Amino acid sequence: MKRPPIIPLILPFLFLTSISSAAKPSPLPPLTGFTAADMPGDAGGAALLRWNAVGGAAEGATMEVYASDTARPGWVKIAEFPAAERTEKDMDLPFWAWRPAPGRHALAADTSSAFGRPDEAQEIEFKLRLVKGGASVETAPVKVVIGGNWFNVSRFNNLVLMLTIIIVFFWTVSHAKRKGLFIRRIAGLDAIDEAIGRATEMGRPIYYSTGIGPMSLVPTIASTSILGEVARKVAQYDTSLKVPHFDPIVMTVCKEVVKQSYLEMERPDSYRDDINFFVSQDQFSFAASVDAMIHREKPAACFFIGHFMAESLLLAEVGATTGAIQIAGTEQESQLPFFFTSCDYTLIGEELYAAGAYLSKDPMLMSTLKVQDFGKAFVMLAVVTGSVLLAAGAVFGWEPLMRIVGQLFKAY
Amino acid sequence: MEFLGNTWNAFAAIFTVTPGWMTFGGWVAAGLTICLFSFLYKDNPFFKVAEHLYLGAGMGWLFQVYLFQTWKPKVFLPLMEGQYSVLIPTLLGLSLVTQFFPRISWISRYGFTFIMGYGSGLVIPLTISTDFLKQIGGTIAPFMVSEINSGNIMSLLNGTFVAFGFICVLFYFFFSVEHKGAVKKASNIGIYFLMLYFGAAFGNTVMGRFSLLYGRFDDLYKYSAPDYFYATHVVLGLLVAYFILDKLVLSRRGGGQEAH
Amino acid sequence: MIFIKKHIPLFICFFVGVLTLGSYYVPNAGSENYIEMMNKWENIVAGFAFLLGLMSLFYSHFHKITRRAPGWGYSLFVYAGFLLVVVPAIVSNGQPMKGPDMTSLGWIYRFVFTSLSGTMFAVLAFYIVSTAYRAFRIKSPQAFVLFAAAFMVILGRVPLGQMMWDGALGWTGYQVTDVIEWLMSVPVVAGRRGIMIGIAIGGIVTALKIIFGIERQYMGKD
Amino acid sequence: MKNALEKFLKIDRRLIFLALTVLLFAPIVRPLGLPNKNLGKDVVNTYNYIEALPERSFVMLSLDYDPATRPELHPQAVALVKHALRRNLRVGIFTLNAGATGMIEDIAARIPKDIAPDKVYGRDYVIMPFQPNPVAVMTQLGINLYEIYDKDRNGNPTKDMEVMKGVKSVKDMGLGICITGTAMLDYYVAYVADKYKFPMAGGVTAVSQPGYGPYLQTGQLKGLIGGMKGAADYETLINDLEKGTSGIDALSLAHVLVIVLILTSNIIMLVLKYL
Repeated sequence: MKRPPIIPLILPFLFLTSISSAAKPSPLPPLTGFTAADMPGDAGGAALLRWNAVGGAAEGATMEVYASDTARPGWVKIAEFPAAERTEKDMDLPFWAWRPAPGRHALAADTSSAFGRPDEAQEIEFKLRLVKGGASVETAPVKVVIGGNWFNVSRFNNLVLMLTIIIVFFWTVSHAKRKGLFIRRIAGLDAIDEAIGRATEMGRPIYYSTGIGPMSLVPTIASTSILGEVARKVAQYDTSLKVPHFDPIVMTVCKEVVKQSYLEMERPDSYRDDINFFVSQDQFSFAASVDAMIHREKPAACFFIGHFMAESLLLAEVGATTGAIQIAGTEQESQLPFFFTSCDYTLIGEELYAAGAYLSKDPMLMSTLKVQDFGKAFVMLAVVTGSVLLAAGAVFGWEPLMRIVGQLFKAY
Repeated sequence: MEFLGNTWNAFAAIFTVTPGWMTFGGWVAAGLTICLFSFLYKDNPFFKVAEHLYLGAGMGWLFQVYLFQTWKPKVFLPLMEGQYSVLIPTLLGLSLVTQFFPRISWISRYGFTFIMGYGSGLVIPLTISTDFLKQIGGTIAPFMVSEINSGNIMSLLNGTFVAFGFICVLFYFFFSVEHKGAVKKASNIGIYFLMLYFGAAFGNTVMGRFSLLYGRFDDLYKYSAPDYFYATHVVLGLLVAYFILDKLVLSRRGGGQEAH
Repeated sequence: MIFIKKHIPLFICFFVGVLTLGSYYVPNAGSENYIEMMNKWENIVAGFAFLLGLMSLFYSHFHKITRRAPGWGYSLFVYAGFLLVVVPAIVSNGQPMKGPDMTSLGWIYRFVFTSLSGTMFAVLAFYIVSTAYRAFRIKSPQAFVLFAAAFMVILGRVPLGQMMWDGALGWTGYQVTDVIEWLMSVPVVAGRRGIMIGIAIGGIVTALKIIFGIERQYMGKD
Repeated sequence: MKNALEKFLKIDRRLIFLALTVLLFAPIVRPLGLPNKNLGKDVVNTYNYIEALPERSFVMLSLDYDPATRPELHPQAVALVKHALRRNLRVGIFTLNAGATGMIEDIAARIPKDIAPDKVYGRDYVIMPFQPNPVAVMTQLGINLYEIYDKDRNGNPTKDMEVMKGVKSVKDMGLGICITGTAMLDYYVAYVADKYKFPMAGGVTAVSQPGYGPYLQTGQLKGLIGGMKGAADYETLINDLEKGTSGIDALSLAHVLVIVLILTSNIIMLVLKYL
């Protein structure tokens, strides 16, 4: 590392504007308005340096930044860049944390790789050096105490949004528990009724699979509520229902759900314990066995609702070839195309959760769905107003407006 | 002691990979691959054996990676060097295992809450910035055109299209209002955007799955070479023979059941 | 006892969660040191989470064998497969290569593990083709749009498809890749982003529930 | 006629399997040799980004794929390592997927053989051991990576290696690329790229490729290599054709088969419906 000659301190004061102190006369203009301060919103180890632009002299010139730890004297070059760059406008900070002045440059000078970043504050000296061809000018050194800060102001928009989500969340939870919340009926539920009706007419069984997810997954939970609804209809029309299972725990839960539905419909005599049965804990063996059953029994309707992975392909195909009405639903985006093309109705992602919440009225499912709706409403509003304001700002040349809107939706 | 050392060396010598082993490897690989593919004809014992081997071998591989690349350098060696602070996360980690013993399974909660609390704390602000703020910012960014020229007209048009589609899709997934009138129209448009997405995903999935199959076929082709003594051909032939025999035996017994 | 069994774990979750959450907004040295320590510790804790998967696999197959459940014989192969990897691994000290030579672990990886795990998912290619023929039904305008997008992508990704496009529609001046690029960067972005927002907020809500101890399923039953 | 068509529609699927086998195996035995044209925009962006990096910049390559996705992702990884080393960049290979260690070993064995024989381990590239907790590792990568990666995969201390000179966190690196068949790239975008303003690109399977559109549009990802087509494109760009290019060539017939099958069955359906 090249070390410039140590220059005696002329003005050992903080934040003092310095004058050019080049030893020999040079064609370069003096560097003015040089200040140093602690970099706000960081973990320490960086200072905010600002200086005045040098105008035309910046062309082809390089700016070098030197730092020295007052505890261990000796200058170290910590940054080097074309002199025209790093204007105050280029600083990547939002308007609520940074007000750029015209004709000024700024740099967040990071000294941590040169001097490390101790936990306590450190006193560092900085100086700038403008180099062009063989000539150079320097500022007088400026001392500053730098350290960590308690709040990263540029992440303020993120914080506000997070607090809003927390408030909305608790509000919806309490509302859902006290009064219940409104959720519209999902069109897919009508399709379910229709499918069960047809199965009754044809006198053939109905297959329902909750997928291969464990009980802890939301799609599995939603699927068991939908199974409850299906079982109620089945009990009412006295159709036969078959629920093959992948996970023994999910099976236990589903047995309870189906039994409850038969009781509610006052058909406990029609309930049989073998409606729910265990097939296999192996993805492909499960799919192959269920395929074989569907192929043999030619059910009138198949429901594949829950968490499905690669077996979606195998299941949906066989149902389609036997001519069953098929209703599917999963949160797995990669499986949705297969379901959509081979099933009569598909619940896409959140629709599945909504259907589960609509049927079960469970306050926790409801509140999650409500916070999601709140977020979507916020996004819609933000996109519409944001794009209108930006376009207006662009057309009428209101630069500050564009800056404000742009920075509001930026992450720092 | 010397005897033990010698025995170990003799044992380890069995595991030296010779050129003969490399040829045999071709047979093993071709055999396992074809056993798994035999599921396409129908479910059969060879498939089941290979599938269970896969489960075990996969766990075995993970186990040895964890053993040599995590537990040894991150737990065992620091403890040997006297860094006892490693004990805290180690005990928390081991507490997870108590889950399998119902009477003391509550101990595992200490480990789980330690992981879940940390993970949840990290993910919240990052999701807000990555999947929320930046997505809004990205959607409105194309509207920031200071001067209109042919280049940014396209980006403005596409940007409008993205924003419009985005909002329509959000309407489709909006459950707090009934889908009537304008909302219904918007959500009906939204579903077409979703279909374009799923269609593109379907097309790409076709390429992805075929690529995987290509990889296996490429290996099978390699093992069908004379250097490997036609491993692929022989294994395939044997399996076909099995299925023919199986069918003959079944039909003599009065017909079996085909999977489909 | 309920205090030790339930309240302290929930408090750990809340305490760690809030501190970690705060570390995103608080940049100072204390917060950075905290998150550094947590990163190191969590990395080690997660190293043991793997044992859960291992034990549950072993446990369920052990169960099958002892109960002589149908197909229990296959379960023996799970253990065989495990030993098939672990014994060579210990002999070769976890090194798949020793200089330019392959060790027995490397051999197992290349010929056993790679072929098994590669083939498990390659099988799906066959089902895609049969689904394409026997179940892909263009029965609604939506399904047609899905098909149109899929058609473009399937065709445009391979050289033969590009040649066919050039032959039939080359006069338009548009390459099939241009169409795919537009599809991927405009409608797909809109569709995917719409799904993404819901998932993102769902994730945030779940994380909040965990921190505040509302969601406790991962802790198991009382 | 109607009966025959219906029967044809319900043809045994094993015949279709056979058709695919033939159409995919034939080009492996005898390649079609069609040129791979029309390079993807996101692949070219990745290539250009690496081309624009100053010499000796540090590139973090997180290889997080296992043998299940090898045919798609391994050619991508090999092409990227080739490009980076030949451009005289420093390469750090990381992994957060335990299944990937064997694939990395394969690359490590190939570097002195045919990828870049003049490059020296420890000076030009380094291979880090597997770490089990992705989010913890990613968070630490932005602060001080030596707290977790104090040793390389052979147990040698990393801090004094020449390849790691001046690299303390992702802020000192030129680019990060994550190649994965799982959601690891999503984690990298949120936990590293956005949080620490670190330029990242990705290599993913074709299945997950469309899902990254939003991140590409916002610039959260600088580039993306998707599936075998992406690998073939990259091989074309660095002018070193390998498995990706021969693979995409071999897929040609099978892709056309899928389209023909969908169209045939739907035309039969239409005929059955209206005749």
